[in-house]
Amino acid sequence: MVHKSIEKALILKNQALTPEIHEMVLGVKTTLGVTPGQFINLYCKDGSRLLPRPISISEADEKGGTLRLIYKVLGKGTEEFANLQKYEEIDYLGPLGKGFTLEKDDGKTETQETQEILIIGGGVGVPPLLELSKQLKGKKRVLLGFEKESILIEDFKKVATEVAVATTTGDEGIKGTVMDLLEQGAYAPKKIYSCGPKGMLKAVQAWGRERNIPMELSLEERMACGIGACLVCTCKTKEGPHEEDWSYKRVCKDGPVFKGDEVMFE
Amino acid sequence: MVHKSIEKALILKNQALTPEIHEMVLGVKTTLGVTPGQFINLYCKDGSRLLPRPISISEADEKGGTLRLIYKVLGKGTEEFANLQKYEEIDYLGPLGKGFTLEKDDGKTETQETQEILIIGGGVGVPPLLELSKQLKGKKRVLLGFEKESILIEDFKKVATEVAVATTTGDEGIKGTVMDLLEQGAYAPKKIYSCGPKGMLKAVQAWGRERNIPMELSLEERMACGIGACLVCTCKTKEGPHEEDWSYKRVCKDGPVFKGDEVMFE
Amino acid sequence: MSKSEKRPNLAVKLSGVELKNPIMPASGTFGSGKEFDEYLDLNRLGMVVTKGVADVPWKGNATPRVAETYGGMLNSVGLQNPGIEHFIREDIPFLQNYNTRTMVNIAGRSIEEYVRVVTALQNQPVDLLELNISCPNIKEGGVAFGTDVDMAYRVTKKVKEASRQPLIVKLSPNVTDIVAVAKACEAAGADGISLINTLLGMKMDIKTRRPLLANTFGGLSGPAIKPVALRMVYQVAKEIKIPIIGIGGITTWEDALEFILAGATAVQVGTANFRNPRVMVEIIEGLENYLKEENIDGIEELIGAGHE
Amino acid sequence: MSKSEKRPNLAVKLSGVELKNPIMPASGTFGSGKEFDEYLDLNRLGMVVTKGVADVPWKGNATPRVAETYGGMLNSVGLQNPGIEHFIREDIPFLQNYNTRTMVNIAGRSIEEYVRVVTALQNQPVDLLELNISCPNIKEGGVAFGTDVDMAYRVTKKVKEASRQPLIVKLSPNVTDIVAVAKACEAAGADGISLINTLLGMKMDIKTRRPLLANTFGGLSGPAIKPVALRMVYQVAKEIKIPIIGIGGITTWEDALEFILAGATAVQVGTANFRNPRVMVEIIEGLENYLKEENIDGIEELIGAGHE
Ligand SMILES: Cc1cc2nc3c(=O)[nH]c(=O)nc-3n(C[C@H](O)[C@H](O)[C@H](O)COP(=O)(O)OP(=O)(O)OC[C@H]3O[C@@H](n4cnc5c(N)ncnc54)[C@H](O)[C@@H]3O)c2cc1C
Ligand SMILES: Cc1cc2nc3c(=O)[nH]c(=O)nc-3n(C[C@H](O)[C@H](O)[C@H](O)COP(=O)(O)OP(=O)(O)OC[C@H]3O[C@@H](n4cnc5c(N)ncnc54)[C@H](O)[C@@H]3O)c2cc1C
Ligand SMILES: Cc1cc2nc3c(=O)[nH]c(=O)nc-3n(C[C@H](O)[C@H](O)[C@H](O)COP(=O)(O)O)c2cc1C
Ligand SMILES: Cc1cc2nc3c(=O)[nH]c(=O)nc-3n(C[C@H](O)[C@H](O)[C@H](O)COP(=O)(O)O)c2cc1C
Ligand code: FES
Ligand code: FES
Repeated sequence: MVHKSIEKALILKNQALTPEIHEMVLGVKTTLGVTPGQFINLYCKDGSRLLPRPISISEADEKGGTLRLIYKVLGKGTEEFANLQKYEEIDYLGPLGKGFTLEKDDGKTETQETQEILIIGGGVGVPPLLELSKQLKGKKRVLLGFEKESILIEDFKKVATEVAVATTTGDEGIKGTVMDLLEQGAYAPKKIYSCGPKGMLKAVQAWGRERNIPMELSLEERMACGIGACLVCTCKTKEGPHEEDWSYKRVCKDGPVFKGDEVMFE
Repeated sequence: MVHKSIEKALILKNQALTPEIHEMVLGVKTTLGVTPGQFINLYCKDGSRLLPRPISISEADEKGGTLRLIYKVLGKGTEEFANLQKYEEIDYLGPLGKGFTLEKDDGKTETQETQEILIIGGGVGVPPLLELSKQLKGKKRVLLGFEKESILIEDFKKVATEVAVATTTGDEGIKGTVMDLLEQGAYAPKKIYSCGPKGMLKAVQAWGRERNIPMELSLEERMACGIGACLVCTCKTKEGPHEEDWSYKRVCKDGPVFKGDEVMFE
Repeated sequence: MSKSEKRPNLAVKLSGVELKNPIMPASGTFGSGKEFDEYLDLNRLGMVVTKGVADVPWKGNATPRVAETYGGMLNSVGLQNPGIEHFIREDIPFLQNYNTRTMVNIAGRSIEEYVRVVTALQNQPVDLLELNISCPNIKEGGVAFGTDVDMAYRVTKKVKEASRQPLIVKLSPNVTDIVAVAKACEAAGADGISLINTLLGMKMDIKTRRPLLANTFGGLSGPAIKPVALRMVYQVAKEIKIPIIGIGGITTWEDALEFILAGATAVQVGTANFRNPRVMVEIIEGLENYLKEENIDGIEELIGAGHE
Repeated sequence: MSKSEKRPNLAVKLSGVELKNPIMPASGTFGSGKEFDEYLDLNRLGMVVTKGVADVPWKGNATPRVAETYGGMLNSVGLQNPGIEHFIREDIPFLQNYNTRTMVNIAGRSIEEYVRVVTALQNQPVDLLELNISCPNIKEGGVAFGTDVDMAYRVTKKVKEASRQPLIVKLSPNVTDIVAVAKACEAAGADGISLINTLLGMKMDIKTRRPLLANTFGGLSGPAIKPVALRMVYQVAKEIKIPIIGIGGITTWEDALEFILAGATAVQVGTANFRNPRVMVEIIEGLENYLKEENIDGIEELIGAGHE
């Protein structure tokens, strides 16, 4: 049996999209088996930072053998990433986690050419929705929320039926959040896919639940191993009809993508 | 008052002289005030290694503004140094410590053109003796001992009257140690300068003491601050005529060069 | 390696159980092995040590449960586990597929809870038990068993009586006198001592100005704690006769060797698995090379060799 | 900075003594200040804390006295110092040249020795005393004062009686219950608590297969220990009323802020000085910027703000 291990990727691009958000393109051995919504563990070079950083795969180009990552410079680790130069190497592990469902259990595709699909993203939850949008079939309406500056809009426009933007500051699109977009549009989707901050996901969940729409939500939680072994990255999930029927699932292994009615937000 | 601080040096050269011994040339703002026998604190980039590495200044070129370092790859820190590339920057502090005496207390030069001077080095104790050999006046006879491969011989030949080599393996020069060279030659120096492993220094001290020759010995000890504050780098020194009259001095600040009769080896 | 060359002998005997080598995962960092199956051959390990299991399912603490620290990490998982029944049904059969020793780590809040778990394991194919007495929330006296000499004695004695397998007691480093606790466990019949569990620590989130972990405090692990762990192994090795499993920050074969020289018969690798899921195999290979290069027949010669 | 802009107020009051800012060196990492004079303006510091001084000269331990560890270091200096007479003759006059507060760290092996030192300092221009009760080799009972609640109480009480200056007691982290020790010192009249001294650790030299430090064990310091130090400050701050000086791994202004949020009135910087002799000035500037950006009038508002 061949065992998986940490791989070396070649940095083909590493540049700022906005002052805070950077794009990194990695040349990898293979992108086979990547599902939209999966992530990789990216390792810091500085030995004082032990834990891998989970970063979602924003695009996976099978032919080119590249992974595209979009990341926000938040702390020391992402700051280190932002300072890496083209053609430097970086260690990674993955793809990891359970991505979005593209096929039904019976092997048929989950969404059809004619279906209305709603894809809702916020902040650095936006990137993994790009590969998803590429691979899904159907009428894909994409609602994206940002603080001030948008990212990836042109990329989404290439693959989606409609792209609407909201920013908190009003600098781009409407002034407000994706929930405002949602309330203002007359959407009646057959399925919702969403990734973003907890508050947003919670609101999306409530909106979809009211309308009885199947949903897939991608969560984020602080991680250590990223492979399901340490149990630090759990989220509360429903296990039955009663309030007390819940358990902790692992965002890294059982997720990051969960069924919409499964996730329990505080 | 202008305060000293950590400076950035530009690596102008970094190459292996032997599989274990490397040479690094640093472009620095100024080499003013460097005395032969002084060292610099060289900082690791990896944050898991906190303490600076003390490395002796092997040559200081005032005009070129360069410091030449010769270092042995021993552990993780020096391994990191060996992997640095030309034109990368590295942090350093210094020059630090008390070097060899070139002038007497009355301001006259310590050694004269006609005097016999013996300079004895072993292993990575050899490098600081190069700048010393350049600056000293007199008939400079240099005895160098190595494990298997010599370093810097050609450099010493340019500035010394005589250079003799011993290696433990016999691969170069005589098979043996500098003590064998010392016993075989008919040396009657007016002063001895030495730097190398403790065992060697102890033997040199005994030889010189028997003959009542003034000596300066450069010691090595594990350090933390390198600037005299933490007291981890001490060596035993005589403080009076009696056995019990000793105290600990700081190798980094009171040394690394000590008067030969001061140092007490175990 | 040519066939004629002698393979260095990494085998050790731990509390009566033969291990092919002294390397095993630290409890709670390796799941029950399943999650690492993709990354390494479980048969290479000296033993598999499973995550802590209690008599009934525990839900653990709220998130965030992890914080990175300089050279280490804090966790406040709170011993989340699905309970012994589930463990026996799901995990033991999985481990039976491998030709490797198994040690089950036991969690509990009272002596009775511990005893229930080891009783349930009496007829199971498990080689060793590791009693975790460093859990900060337990019934008696409100202090962890592991931080009180008398309680450490009592719980060890009771659990030992109920165990069919040799019993290793895993101690907390958050004590004034680790030797006293270790001696109490030895006197109570422990077959070995695991040293150390995590150091109690915390981190502030300067953005929210509140503790970063939902649980305020967490257990510090990783290379940062290695010097403390090694010191405790060295101190305890001088004073007890039963074997010691060294734990704390082990990341390289050199780290493992330091613990063996200090007196550990075997070592566990925890946090390092999170950075490199294959690290244990690399440590085993590193030790093999070392023995070869130093011409040492067997690693058992080195156990405690660092004491004069 | 334009003149009209208000300078952020870093001043704190520590046991009755006004400090211009809460940043000071940790004892033993700064000599008596002289060695750092070339690297920074001593007047910038909240206070200078001198290396431990005993009643008579101590020679300290054999070398090697230092070992680097992952994210930290071990030292076994053994409180080498030239004695109180020499200190009063040489170091105090030097510090008199600066407009900065002074705290003298007191070393001793018995109550009498401690008392002799503070008595000698009674009429000296010294603002505060820091009593180091974490020395592992002392007369009574063979246990450090700092690891026993009753002894901590007794030594604090006696030394306090002899001190003219406010007395800060510096505690050892190598204990099961740091809160109990801190409370005992408070009850005995201490004016403040310093937390923490080093964790006891060790390192093996795999080349010689022996402990690397001549003294076998050493004190672990540096960023590696920060989570443990911070936890102790947080725990103790909840339970005592006298101020706390936070110590342990502080390297950046963010680290300093974490300790202040956890309840420290001031903080000491130790090991970080060895990597960057100007680090304390950088920390002070970092805190100033933070207050400005967050629009906070004075840093005193943040002391203990991390508790709910
Ligand atoms: C499944 C998953 C996918 C993600 N995908 C992306 C992405 O595509 N783009 C992106 O910008 N960010 C993404 N994140 C968040 C990203 O992992 C963190 O922003 C990053 O780890 C911060 O590292 P740092 O060293 O800069 O911050 P520091 O605060 O210095 O990190 C310290 C520790 O905290 C962890 N941490 C800090 N913030 C977060 C966070 N928000 N989420 C998880 N861990 C955190 C770090 O991993 C590290 O262990 C994702 C997170 C998860 C769990
Ligand atoms: C004044 C002085 C001048 C020196 N000049 C030279 C020189 O010109 N060329 C050269 O090759 N070496 C020199 N050395 C030795 C050099 O400092 C060490 O070899 C180096 O620090 C090893 O670092 P490392 O990270 O590779 O080893 P590691 O063993 O990984 O280092 C771990 C720690 O131990 C310390 N350490 C380990 N070995 C030594 C040692 N032999 N001496 C001092 N500290 C040690 C390191 O500084 C570090 O803090 C000098 C030492 C001193 C004290
Ligand atoms: C995420 C995590 C979970 C842990 N769970 C357990 C556990 O269930 N039982 C136990 O005895 N120790 C547990 N530990 C402690 C480890 O087994 C080990 O003692 C500690 O992490 C020190 O080793 P390390 O530095 O190699 O990680 C856990 C540690 C971590 C990091
Ligand atoms: C080399 C060295 C010497 C020390 N000497 C003393 C001392 O004399 N008195 C004392 O109370 N603490 C002493 N300490 C402990 C420090 O003051 C401080 O408590 C400890 O190092 C933790 O802080 P840090 O992690 O910032 O270094 C010493 C520490 C070091 C590293
Ligand atoms: S990060 Fe370890 S289980 Fe998810
Ligand atoms: S290394 Fe600190 S005094 Fe010499």
